[in-house]
Amino acid sequence: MSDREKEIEKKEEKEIKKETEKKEEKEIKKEVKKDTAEEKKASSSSSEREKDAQEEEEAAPLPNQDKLDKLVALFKGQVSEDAVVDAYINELDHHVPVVTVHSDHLLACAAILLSDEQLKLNYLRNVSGVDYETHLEVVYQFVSMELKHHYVIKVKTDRDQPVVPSLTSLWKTADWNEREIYDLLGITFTGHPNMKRIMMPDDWVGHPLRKDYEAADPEV
Amino acid sequence: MKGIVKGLGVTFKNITKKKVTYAYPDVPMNMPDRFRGVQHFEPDKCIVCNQCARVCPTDCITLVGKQDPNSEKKVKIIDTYDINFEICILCDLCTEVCPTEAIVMTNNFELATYSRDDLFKDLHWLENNNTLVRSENSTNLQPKAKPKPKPKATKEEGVK
Amino acid sequence: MDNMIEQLSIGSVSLVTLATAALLLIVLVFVTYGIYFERKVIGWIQLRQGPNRTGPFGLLQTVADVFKLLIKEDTIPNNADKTVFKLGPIISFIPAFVVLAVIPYTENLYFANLNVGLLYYVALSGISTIGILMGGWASNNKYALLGGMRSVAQMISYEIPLVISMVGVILMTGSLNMIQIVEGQAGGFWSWNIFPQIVAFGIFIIAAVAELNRTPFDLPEAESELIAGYHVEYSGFRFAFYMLSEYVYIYAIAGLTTVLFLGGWHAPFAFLSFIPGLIWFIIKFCSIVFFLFWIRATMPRLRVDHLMGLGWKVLLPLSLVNIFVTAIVLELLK
Amino acid sequence: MSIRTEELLVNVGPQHPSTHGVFRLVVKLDGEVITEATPVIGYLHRGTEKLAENLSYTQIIPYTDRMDYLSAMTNNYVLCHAVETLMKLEIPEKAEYLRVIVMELNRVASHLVWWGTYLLDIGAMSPFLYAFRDREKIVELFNELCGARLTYFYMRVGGVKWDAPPGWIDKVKEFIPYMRKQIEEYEKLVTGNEIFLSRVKDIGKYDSQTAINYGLSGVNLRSTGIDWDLRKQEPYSLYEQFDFDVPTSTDGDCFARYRLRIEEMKQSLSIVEQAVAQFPEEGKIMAKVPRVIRPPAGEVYSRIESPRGEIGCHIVSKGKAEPYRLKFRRPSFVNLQILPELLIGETMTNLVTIFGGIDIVLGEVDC
Repeated sequence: MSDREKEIEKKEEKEIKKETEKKEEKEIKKEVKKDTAEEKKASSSSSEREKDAQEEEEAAPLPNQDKLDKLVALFKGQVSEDAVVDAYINELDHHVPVVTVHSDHLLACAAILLSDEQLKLNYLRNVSGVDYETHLEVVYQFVSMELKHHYVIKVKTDRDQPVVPSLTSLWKTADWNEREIYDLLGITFTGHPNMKRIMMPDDWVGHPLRKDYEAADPEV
Repeated sequence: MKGIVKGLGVTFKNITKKKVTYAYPDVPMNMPDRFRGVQHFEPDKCIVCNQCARVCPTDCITLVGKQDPNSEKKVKIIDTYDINFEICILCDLCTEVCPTEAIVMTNNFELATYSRDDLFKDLHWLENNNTLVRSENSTNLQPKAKPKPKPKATKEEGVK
Repeated sequence: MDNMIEQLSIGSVSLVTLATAALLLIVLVFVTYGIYFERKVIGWIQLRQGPNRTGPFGLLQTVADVFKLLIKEDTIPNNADKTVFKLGPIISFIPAFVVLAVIPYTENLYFANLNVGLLYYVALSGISTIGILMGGWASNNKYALLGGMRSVAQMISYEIPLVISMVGVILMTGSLNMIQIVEGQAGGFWSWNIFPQIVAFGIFIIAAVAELNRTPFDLPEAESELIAGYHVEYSGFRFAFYMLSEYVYIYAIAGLTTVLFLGGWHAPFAFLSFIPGLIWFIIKFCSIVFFLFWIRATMPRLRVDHLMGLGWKVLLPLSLVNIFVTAIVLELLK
Repeated sequence: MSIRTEELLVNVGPQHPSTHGVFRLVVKLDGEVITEATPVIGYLHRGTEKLAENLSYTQIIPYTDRMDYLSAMTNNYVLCHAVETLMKLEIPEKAEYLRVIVMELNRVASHLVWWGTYLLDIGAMSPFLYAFRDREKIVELFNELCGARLTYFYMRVGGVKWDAPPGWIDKVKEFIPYMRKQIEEYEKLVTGNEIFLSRVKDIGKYDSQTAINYGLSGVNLRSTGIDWDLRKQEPYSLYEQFDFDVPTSTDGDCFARYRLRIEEMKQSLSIVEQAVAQFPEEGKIMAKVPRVIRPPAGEVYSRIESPRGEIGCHIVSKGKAEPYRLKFRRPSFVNLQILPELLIGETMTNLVTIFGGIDIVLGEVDC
């Protein structure tokens, strides 16, 4: 009995210590990877995922890379050279092309997304704001219902004076989503018709989803 | 008119159908075995590992251990164990992580009370709440039966 | 003057008073068990038991409910028009009772044998609307106001087809006297007014349900839109008055339908006439009441504009046509 | 002579029988006609997204139960699916079958609640109780499976918590024909009713362009003729294996949405039927998952089709046990935005019809 308890106690200590924990986890991860790989090989079905995984290993050009390049070229060509801040493929999320746009050019870029024949991203499925402590970011998820492809556009903004142009004029979806981000993260969307708090009371102090937010009453 | 008459037919037919209401407070409800009710706690089995308190999504469990007077080694036994049922969401995670099955689920669910203070359940209350324990755990409920924790319970099966 | 006083001897006055008290009691018992019956029927339709906790089979449920209402605190909203607020329930309650006087139960059992019985009924029942509007207005609540307005619009619109649909019956009998109307329907169910006047009967039932503010015409108190409509601010015994008058009207309308269209106390077949007339009356009466509860359990609610359209554009022309046809047919058959 | 008239400002909610929770709608009425409508939400805001930043992934799952409390299974799934995508986990087949079965049953249960409450809004009382009688059967099935009737907490990252108890699959098999019969009865009771039709036909109409622009999803989108169901468009779990239709309509009114939900119930039943028929008796219900779930650093947006539309989960992970940022795309929240536009010029009565037709759950709107 006591031995077992000791074991468990030790385990607890281990867990608290980060380094050991990491090691342990890495081991498990390796195990998992091996297992899944084996299982995959064993199973006759050659899913797309497997293909993707193989391609990654071979360092071949990522799927959707061409889409990403086209989009970046489009932005650079039609809007401005410095419209695109960053562009990459998010391998973890079904290789979705991600383009970080400069907030000054967001509206122009968004208009292209909506109107371009090759893109036709008419459906804004989600808008989320993220606080990265160094900066704030707004992530737009677009999908085209006709062409059935998915793009992600990001905008970075300053943490002290966060301002991003509003997309309400193009997609009405953005309306409440932007209000929610304003409410919880404090990003002001210029051009929004009704930039008011939506979740919290109007007289609330602070923006709760900021990482440095401290509740007025920690008990609540 | 046809639709209205059809609808009247449906409702008329239902007059004689068997009623589906429960006679609940008069006839107790029998919940299935897996039902997540109020926990039962067995102090003897507890090894004060604190896992239940840490895994709780709402932080409703508080426990304090003390040095076992009968043992010279550094063995802790439970001193106080409280669950605040004001915020407990009966999610089953505490019983899932418990390596010794000291805390297990029962089928009792009647927590309604007149005062919020009554929702703060302590060790003795939880110990006495020993009826209708989930059958996979109740085998260990026999008095003095030694707890048989699965040897690897803490390693990988944390999340079953 | 002296003559009259002589006629109103102490004995006859007390007899009338007693009879009135008895009627009131009967109506109250009906209301109590009407509500109970409604809850039971709707419960059964909805696969529930209905009230079954207070008293045997829940028989005392309504009694307990009414008692609770009577001992509740009497609240009047701060900004309400207090006089009108208090007057509302009374004004809607009194006519509901008064109209009962002219309904004959059998050839001998009635309270007033008025020559203009039908007219009396129609004239008085219209007053209740004012009570509802007063309640809705005086509550100083927006929902109550909307409910009161809807109620007035609805009641006025449906009063007209209701009355005009009765005219067919009056034409057939040639009298406004209720007893004579029933006498005119003697001799088997085929001579009841429901068959020659089937159109009028349909209009009458629809308009009556609308007059009663019951589903599918319960717009004045549509709980999913207006919470409780005109009586949203009422509680305690004032609310009980509104509630009572609503159920007393069910009693009145069911009685009226029986008298006008279903041959009153007459048996449907001659060989069944050994059963007393009162029983026949009660059977017919109860089936009407059941029908009202049944449609309540089935129907969704109408929309205000549809309701108005139905009243003015469908029921009114139809009932007018019905009068013409009845008149022509009667003239031809003469 | 002119009569002085005034617009009536009415607060519909936060406590109102037809707002289905704590939702407030400030409407300006001209008589009974709405001239302006402003929705006010946030009364049920619990800060799930903030709480999640300090919780491990397993601990967040019970919180998702409480978002869309009428279909907790899909909420469970969207979070698990997001984490599984990040970790590239392969889920055992049996677990996926169980997930599909419970998600589709939950869709039926959720639509039943909608059907009952919608008819209650419109003024019919009995359908509400009939719907709850049949929903009860599903809830009982869930209770037996995972020990709760509303907040299931059934799925875990990598699989499901419980295997089907003995006899459970047979009970589901029995349930399907029963439910089909019940749906027929529902249609008899309501769908043909002329009063009901006059209440819902041509009410709350909008076209597909508006729907897309507002980002509507689920039935609200499909009622305008757009064939967009994530189960077909971006298949997840095992949906590719099943044969089912996505009902659409081009009417775009409340009646179209009513019909589609009824049709969806039938389709869901057929999916459950197929899943139960193919259900593997043997197999694991849990993938190999490390004790502490630490997805790699990265970002993922996973989305699935909940009864109300596209529910999404955007996770920003920094490789820790807790998410750095967790955002839920709640279909009710997005769908509700169109409400003020639909209400202008409608009457108080239509307010209830239109609002109910959107089918929102306040727990999800406020999150």
